[in-house]
Amino acid sequence: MKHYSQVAGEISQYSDLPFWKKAGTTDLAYVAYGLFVVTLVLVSYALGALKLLPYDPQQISIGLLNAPPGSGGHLLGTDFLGRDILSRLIVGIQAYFLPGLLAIAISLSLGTALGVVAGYRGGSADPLISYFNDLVDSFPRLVLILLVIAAFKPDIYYVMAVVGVTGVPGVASLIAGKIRFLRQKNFIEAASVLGLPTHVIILKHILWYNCRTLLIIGATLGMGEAILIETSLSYLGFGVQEPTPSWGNMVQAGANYFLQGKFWPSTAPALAILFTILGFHLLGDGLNNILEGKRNK
Amino acid sequence: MTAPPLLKIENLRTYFYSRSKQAFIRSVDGVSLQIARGETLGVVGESGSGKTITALSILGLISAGPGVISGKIGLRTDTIQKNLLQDLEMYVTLGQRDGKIMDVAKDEAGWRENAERIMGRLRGKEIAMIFQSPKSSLNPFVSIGNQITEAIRLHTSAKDLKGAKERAIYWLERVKIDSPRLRFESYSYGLSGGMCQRAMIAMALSAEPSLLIADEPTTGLDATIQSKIVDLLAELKSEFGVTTLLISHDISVISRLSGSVAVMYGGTVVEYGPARDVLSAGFAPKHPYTGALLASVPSARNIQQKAYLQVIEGEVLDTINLPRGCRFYARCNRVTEAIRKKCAGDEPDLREISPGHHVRCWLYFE
Amino acid sequence: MTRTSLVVLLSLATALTVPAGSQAESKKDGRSDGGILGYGEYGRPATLDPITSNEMISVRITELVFNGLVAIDEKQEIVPDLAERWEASKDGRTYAFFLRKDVTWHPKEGEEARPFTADDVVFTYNIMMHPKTITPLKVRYEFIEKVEKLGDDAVQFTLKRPILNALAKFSFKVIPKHGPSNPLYLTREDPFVQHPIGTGPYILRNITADREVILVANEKYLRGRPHIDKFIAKPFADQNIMSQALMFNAIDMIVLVNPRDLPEIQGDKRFVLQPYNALSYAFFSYNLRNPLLADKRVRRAFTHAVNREEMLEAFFNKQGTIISGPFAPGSWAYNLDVQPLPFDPQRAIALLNEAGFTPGPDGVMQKDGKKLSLSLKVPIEKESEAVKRVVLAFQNYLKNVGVAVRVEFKEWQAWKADVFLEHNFDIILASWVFDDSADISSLFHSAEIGAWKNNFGGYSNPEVDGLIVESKLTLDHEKRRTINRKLHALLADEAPYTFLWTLTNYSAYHKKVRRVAIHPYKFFSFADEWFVPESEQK
Amino acid sequence: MRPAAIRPIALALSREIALTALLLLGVSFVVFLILYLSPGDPFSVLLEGQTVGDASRAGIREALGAPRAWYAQYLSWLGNMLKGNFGTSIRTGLPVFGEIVRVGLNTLTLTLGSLLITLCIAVPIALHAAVRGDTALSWPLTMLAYVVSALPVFWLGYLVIYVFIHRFGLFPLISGSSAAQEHAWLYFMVPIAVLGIGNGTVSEVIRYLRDEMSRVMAEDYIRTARAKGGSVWRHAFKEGLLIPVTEIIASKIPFILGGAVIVEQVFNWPGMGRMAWQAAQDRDFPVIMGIAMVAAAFVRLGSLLQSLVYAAVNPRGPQE
Repeated sequence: MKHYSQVAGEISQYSDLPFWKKAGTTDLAYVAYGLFVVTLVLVSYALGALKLLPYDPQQISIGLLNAPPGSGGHLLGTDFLGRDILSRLIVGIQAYFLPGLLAIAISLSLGTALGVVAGYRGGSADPLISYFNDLVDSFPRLVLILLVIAAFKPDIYYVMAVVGVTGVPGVASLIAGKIRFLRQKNFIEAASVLGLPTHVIILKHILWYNCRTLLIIGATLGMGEAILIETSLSYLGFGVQEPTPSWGNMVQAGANYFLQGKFWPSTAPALAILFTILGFHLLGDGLNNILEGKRNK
Repeated sequence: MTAPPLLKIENLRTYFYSRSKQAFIRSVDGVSLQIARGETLGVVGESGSGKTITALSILGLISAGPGVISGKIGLRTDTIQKNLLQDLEMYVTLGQRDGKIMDVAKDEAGWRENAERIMGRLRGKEIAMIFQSPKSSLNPFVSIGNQITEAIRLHTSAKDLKGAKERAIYWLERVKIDSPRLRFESYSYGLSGGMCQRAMIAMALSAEPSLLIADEPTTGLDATIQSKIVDLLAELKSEFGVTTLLISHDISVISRLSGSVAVMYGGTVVEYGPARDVLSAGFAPKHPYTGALLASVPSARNIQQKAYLQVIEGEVLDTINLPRGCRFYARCNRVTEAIRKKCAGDEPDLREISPGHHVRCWLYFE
Repeated sequence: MTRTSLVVLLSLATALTVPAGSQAESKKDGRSDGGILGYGEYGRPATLDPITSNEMISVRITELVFNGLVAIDEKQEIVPDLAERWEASKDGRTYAFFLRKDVTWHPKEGEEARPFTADDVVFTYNIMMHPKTITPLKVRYEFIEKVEKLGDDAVQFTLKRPILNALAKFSFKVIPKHGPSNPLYLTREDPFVQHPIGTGPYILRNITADREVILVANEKYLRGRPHIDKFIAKPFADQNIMSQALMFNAIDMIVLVNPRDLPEIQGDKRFVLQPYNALSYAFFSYNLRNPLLADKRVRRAFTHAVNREEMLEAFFNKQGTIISGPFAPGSWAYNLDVQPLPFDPQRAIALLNEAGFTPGPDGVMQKDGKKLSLSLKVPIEKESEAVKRVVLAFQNYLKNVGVAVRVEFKEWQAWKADVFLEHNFDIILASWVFDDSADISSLFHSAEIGAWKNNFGGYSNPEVDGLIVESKLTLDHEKRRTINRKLHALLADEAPYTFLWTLTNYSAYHKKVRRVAIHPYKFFSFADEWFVPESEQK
Repeated sequence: MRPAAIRPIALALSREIALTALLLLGVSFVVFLILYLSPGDPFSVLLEGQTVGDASRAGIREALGAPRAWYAQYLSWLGNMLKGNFGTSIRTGLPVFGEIVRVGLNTLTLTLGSLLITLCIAVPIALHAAVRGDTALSWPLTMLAYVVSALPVFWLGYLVIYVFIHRFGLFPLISGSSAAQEHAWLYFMVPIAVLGIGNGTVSEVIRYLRDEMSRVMAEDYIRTARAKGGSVWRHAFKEGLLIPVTEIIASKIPFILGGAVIVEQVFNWPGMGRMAWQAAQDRDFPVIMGIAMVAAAFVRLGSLLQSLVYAAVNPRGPQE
């Protein structure tokens, strides 16, 4: 049973409701959750930066290895060196914060540039772009990252740089596709007929009006991906290196005791990863639906 | 008109809901029409007057909510007599405030299910439809021949592929597509708009429907093609005598093809009657809106009389905000002081002022 | 710690010869034949011949497939193997070996088994020493001048100079003349390295897609047919899964159990945990090129600052012993009178002060403005949380005495380049694995300083050099022992390393396998005696 | 197939092949360059754990007759490759090509299998959501998909092993290929399922398919199809499902290949990812290069499929 009802008898011509009133409740829920996660991330980042932590995340206590939650006042227990998991979780986000942003920045900026060239100039540039895409796609990313790490050093920034670069094609093709779509709808021609300078058309009318949702979503997904990649690398030993905590290397270190029935050391960070990434995905989804006005038609 | 009409629409309401304004868009607001067998009813009106929505409502193709919420659509062909909205009202409950519907609760799943049960057997077979923008209305991934063949195999006795193909080619011929065997294989993107529309017509007629709904069949085609399509329709009509509901904003097309005409404005029928009465440019009594429409069309007579074309003042009514009184009041240029209060005050109903000729205007009521 | 182990292959023996008694076709010990033993290895074998192979996994497999002229038994004594007896000349420069006549090579499929002859021995030596053959063995046999054939069943080796316990060195594995496709030298491209032919208790049947090595009993083995029908070496890429595989009977044995899995296996009645004393130890090595570390007192201070007992207990369930010096414990050269430096932070701080360091404002010790902050380089390896634990604990201990340590993890090859080539490090954590030897010359002799040499710390001390050379030259076992004890004491005092511990290696296997004796280094030396009772051979 | 469709397909095919050739060249070069930049001589793996000086180290190359200069190495490799000879592994001395084919098949099974699983999960949910919107059925499923695709894949692997094998013993835990247990195939299903669920793309795939399908559902020609009483699905199939799915397959293969590197190690799956990993650590460049080639070809296969389907389906030919 779906319910529609009109409140006012007279509706003013011009005033529209603000977007959050138009939006579907699920979308709002998504976005709310997403924003909650984001704030949580920011807060824990701040806490970590300000050293407002229950324990010193580096404090080793050899007498208390892999202690279960609650023991010795450690809310989430301790890890394989007796360090407080909660504190390390809070600090752990820092491992992704800037590197993740770096990855996103690279993939979005380069990707957008390439995409615009491909979509706008079309023709000549297109094969080059797709060639670059396939080039990046054509080798298992993890192995590529390993080689790069070996060539330079196991530093999360190098890793994320690679992640960013390998993320470029995806973004590029998204943008290019969007622009081609606009072309088909003769949007761009119309704009240029109006005598708008190219950069205005590209920046304002194409990127801002028509691609911002794509970019936002790209960004949110990118952050999630950065975390997952670092985690996979950690399993192979090449993630963020001890003693710096990252959720990835925490899961990895804990997982070594998982099959012996000691869950907490890996479960806590694994769940942190889960809920965070979920948050990013839902945020992207919700924003997409709201800004693109899906479900309303 | 003694024979019972083929299609009898009574008090049809189709609403949409604007989330951003939290209000109903009353696209079709109590429309009643009927078409006698073999007749062509022309529905004329500015865009946004609800013509197309009426047509889609008949076929049950309204997907957005709430959609059709009340009314009767009686169809009576050789094979079936039934109300297409048969006991669907049970899925809808309406809440009114001072004569306006302000609340709609609709079990859309249930409605869809039942409507599909009824319409499933009728669409294409009893009622066929051709749309404006024929290019996009044809499946770009299937050759037009195959699309027509599909319709034939679905609805006619020709079930075997070869027979159906032959039939399709025959129809392509009938709609004057040259070298039909060749065209059979071609895709919509390779054809001109006119060609596509011909193909659409062929596809619609190939199932030999009892009722053909032509929704702005000529819109968006260039003038020469338009007249060709109109000629084609006229010819096919005289040949097969298929009952047609012709929707257009172009009075010349309407007057060319239809026996009777309904003029729609703001989701209602404001005038309805035989074409000769409604469209005669003389001073036969008619609705000011019709008058205005006619005046805005370059017809032979206007030109002879060197009369100026008049534009209709004001904007098309948006069906979100309905005035209390006559919907056309705001733009009407024939309001007399005598009736001004009425016009502004309450809405007139559709009255028969001469046999078969109905008008919705206070001018003609004493 | 598989990867961090730097293997030093040198050799020793207790010189006692036992006359050979040749044996019959099948063992007459009444123990039942049959059964299969699948064992798990962490990693995959590269080559399976005794010459090019340089990983423990391969060494273990070659031990099953090949024999040497002589063998070393469970009591560390030299016993006949392919040679049934031998004669050494008075001056100790020539050794003549008289070979068994009843030995045949594993048959190639569809071929007659060929007899083992003196030619094979000569061939093996020549191919081993050929410049184009890349083998860890070469350095071990440079003391040999030449080898001659004295007939089909006798060979004679001539040494450049007499050396102590030369006999034991003739335990190198002999490969057949008809084996390698290239008669001059052996490369890894040679099919032989993947399908070796030996004289050993087990015949290599085939290698599966996953590089599982399947070995079957050699009916004609010179010590009689081995009891267990089939050995299967199964490679794993994840140690957690390997121990799960043992738990779920997917394999019957794990050669080397990860310390973290010991408790679980210990608790399980189905399995036997068998310790074997590997001749290996772990250590922190200091780069003496760094002036801060050149001072002996600083190094001793570090050693005092580290609580090795605590680490051993917490991280390795006490499965090992703290060591004091450079020799592998359990080897005759180890000096038990030298005690490991005790855990004593006060002492450490005192020593640092003595060396001129004073606590700075940030709590870090410094000497005339120079901070005592050092880099500790560690190679990255999968599932190496044991290493991480030790390293981070070390960092923690030193922090407590005011020493700042930066832990730097590096990819394995990069780490090796840093340590062995660039010498670009302050401290490293590593461990030496000895085969059965007490020769540490390559670790501390000043001549061993340089690119890709083992004295990467750059330790140079004429006294030590002298002792090393002396011990090398002496031909008397007792004399050499005393020299080595001196050496041990000296290096313990000098502390070029912080000697940590030698871990007890544990092998876990299903208790259906009986009479399991394990060679600390080659592991499978006595596998032909293992057996599975009839009743449990499912 | 209609003769009309043959030509565009042939066109697409030739185009793809040319592109692939170019691509393989590029990939090989890039990979080789990075390899060259990373420290560690590939041949030092032969000396692993030995006490030999610099001299004999340097000697090895001569011993093996390997060229010194990196470009010489690359060119000689390229030359041999064009002759169909991928060289032999430095570590094991085995011919690279044979090895890769052997393990490549396993990886192929793993990758395609898990891709299939991903689609089996995603397609129904997406279609349902596209046609009916968020319903009591589709919404929780979507959420579930989102949740699992946000889990670290190796942890998911451990979880599965613990719960299904360790706790309830639903699957046999066997290792490698010589395991002769019954229901062995069940174990081989586990990694495929894990990778299929945990490769982190399920949610993305669902979103994409859903949006595409609902976009198509709003097209005029679908309305026409309904108006003539034809099957909406039949008309929406090509543009709404077939093309997007092939696009997904094409674009996700590299991603899942990456995931295979992990899963193959967790589940002891004898595959290419594991081999690549080992080789990368040994700087075993013939193997790495070989794998790069095969992987690239594999990826191209995806996009080949895509453009073939597109050419076959869309009369306008590959380019829009």
